[in-house]
Amino acid sequence: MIRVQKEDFDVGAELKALIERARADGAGIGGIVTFTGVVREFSSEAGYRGGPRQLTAMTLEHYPGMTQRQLADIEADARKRWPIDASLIIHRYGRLEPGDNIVLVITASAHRQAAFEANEFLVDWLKTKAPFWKQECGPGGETWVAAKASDDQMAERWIRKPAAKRSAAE
Amino acid sequence: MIRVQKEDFDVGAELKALIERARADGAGIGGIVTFTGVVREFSSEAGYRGGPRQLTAMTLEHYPGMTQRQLADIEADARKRWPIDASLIIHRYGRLEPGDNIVLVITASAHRQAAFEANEFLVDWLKTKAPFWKQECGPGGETWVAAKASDDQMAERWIRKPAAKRSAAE
Amino acid sequence: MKLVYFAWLRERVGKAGETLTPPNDVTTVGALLDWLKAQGGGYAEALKDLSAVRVAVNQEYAGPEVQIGPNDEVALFPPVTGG
Amino acid sequence: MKLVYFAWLRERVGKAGETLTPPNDVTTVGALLDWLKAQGGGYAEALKDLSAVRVAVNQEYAGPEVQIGPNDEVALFPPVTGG
Repeated sequence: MIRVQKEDFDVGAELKALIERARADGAGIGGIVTFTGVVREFSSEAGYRGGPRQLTAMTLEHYPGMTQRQLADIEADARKRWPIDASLIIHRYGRLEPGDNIVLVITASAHRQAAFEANEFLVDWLKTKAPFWKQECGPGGETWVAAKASDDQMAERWIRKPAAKRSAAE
Repeated sequence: MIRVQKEDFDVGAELKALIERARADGAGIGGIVTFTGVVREFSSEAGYRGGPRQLTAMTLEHYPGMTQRQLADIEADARKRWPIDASLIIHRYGRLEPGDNIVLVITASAHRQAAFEANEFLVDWLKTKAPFWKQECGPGGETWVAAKASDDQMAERWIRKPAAKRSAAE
Repeated sequence: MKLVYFAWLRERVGKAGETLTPPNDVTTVGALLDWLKAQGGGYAEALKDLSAVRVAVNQEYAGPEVQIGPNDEVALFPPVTGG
Repeated sequence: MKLVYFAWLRERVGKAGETLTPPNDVTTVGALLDWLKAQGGGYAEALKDLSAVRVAVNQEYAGPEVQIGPNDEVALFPPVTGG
């Protein structure tokens, strides 16, 4: 299930609903992995004097139709690769403040390793494929966040060796 | 922070409190990984006719003093290995029913990879080192769950190559 | 052809989207980018460094070789930074 | 010496714990297990397969070579299955 929304989400309530859905489907889930991304206090880019730059807010722009499509594709791909019984991706857009929720990824499986790997996979792909752009707002004005090479490397792990990682699952 | 308790826990409330604690400490957390373990519907052991065995309940026995000590040691170890800004382990004991929460592990970091790895590390060690024993209760009576060799293998990953995995972090 | 722009590409072009009719020989993503850049002004500014430009055709990522036509929606944007 | 038992080891021994005074030459975990097993009954049943027995001395995992004395708390239990 995917949702792209301006509103905040309640992790506890989402988790509870997902577990109930999975149990109603007769899935034998044992482990649920949740990733919550929140707005940081400090910019990932250095400030004008090289130190961390305190943020006052962040604006997330996205490409509505494509976002839905990309998230649905990524989720379907994860469920083909791992024995996932239930999953949820929520990504917010609009104006957010430090500490606010940005993204939620939940994966549930009978096998904890599958839940962990599918979750990491989804988060890596969200960072590199989902059409969202962060603009940070701090004392020096507004700055578009630059994409990180490390995020590309993380996402590439799954291209190179999905099968090897998967075979380590219990 | 660790807690061993009979009572249920509220994942959303725990997550919220942990994020607030971390922010009050001035930590620049960006990613929070949560693992929730719940009681399965079916036994991990095959039933008398080889099929899955429906569970009616499960009882978790533990060794009180040692549990606290082991959990505190494991948490301290994870925080030495990864740049974790906040963490929480809650493990329940007593009688539980299918779908009930058993264990909660939360790890928060500025770096999502650290949060994911530390969380997996903690869950693997809980499964192989924390002195808890599960007794399943189903149609065929009560059965002590046997330890799984796959859990030992998962825990051993962290002995063999903690540094290699860590260097892949962003 | 419908064009849409996002993030700093939108700011540099100076609009969120527009409908354009490129010349008949502009049949690929690569040719479209070259033609747009040649329009100068905000386009030239936005497309100065093509390594920082990503393209989607009808909401799917597309490389320079992908064919495009009058009914397509072509989006130009910087590398994504969500998640 | 305080002994405590958990899970099926507790059930086979038939009690959750007890205070015992082993002979003076029982100074290690390994010697204690051998001595207990030789007591027969529930002990022999519980300790039949030592590969399925884990030991903690004063709440720390301990191998057969670990020294023990009259003031120690020694726990015997099966491989753990929490998490």
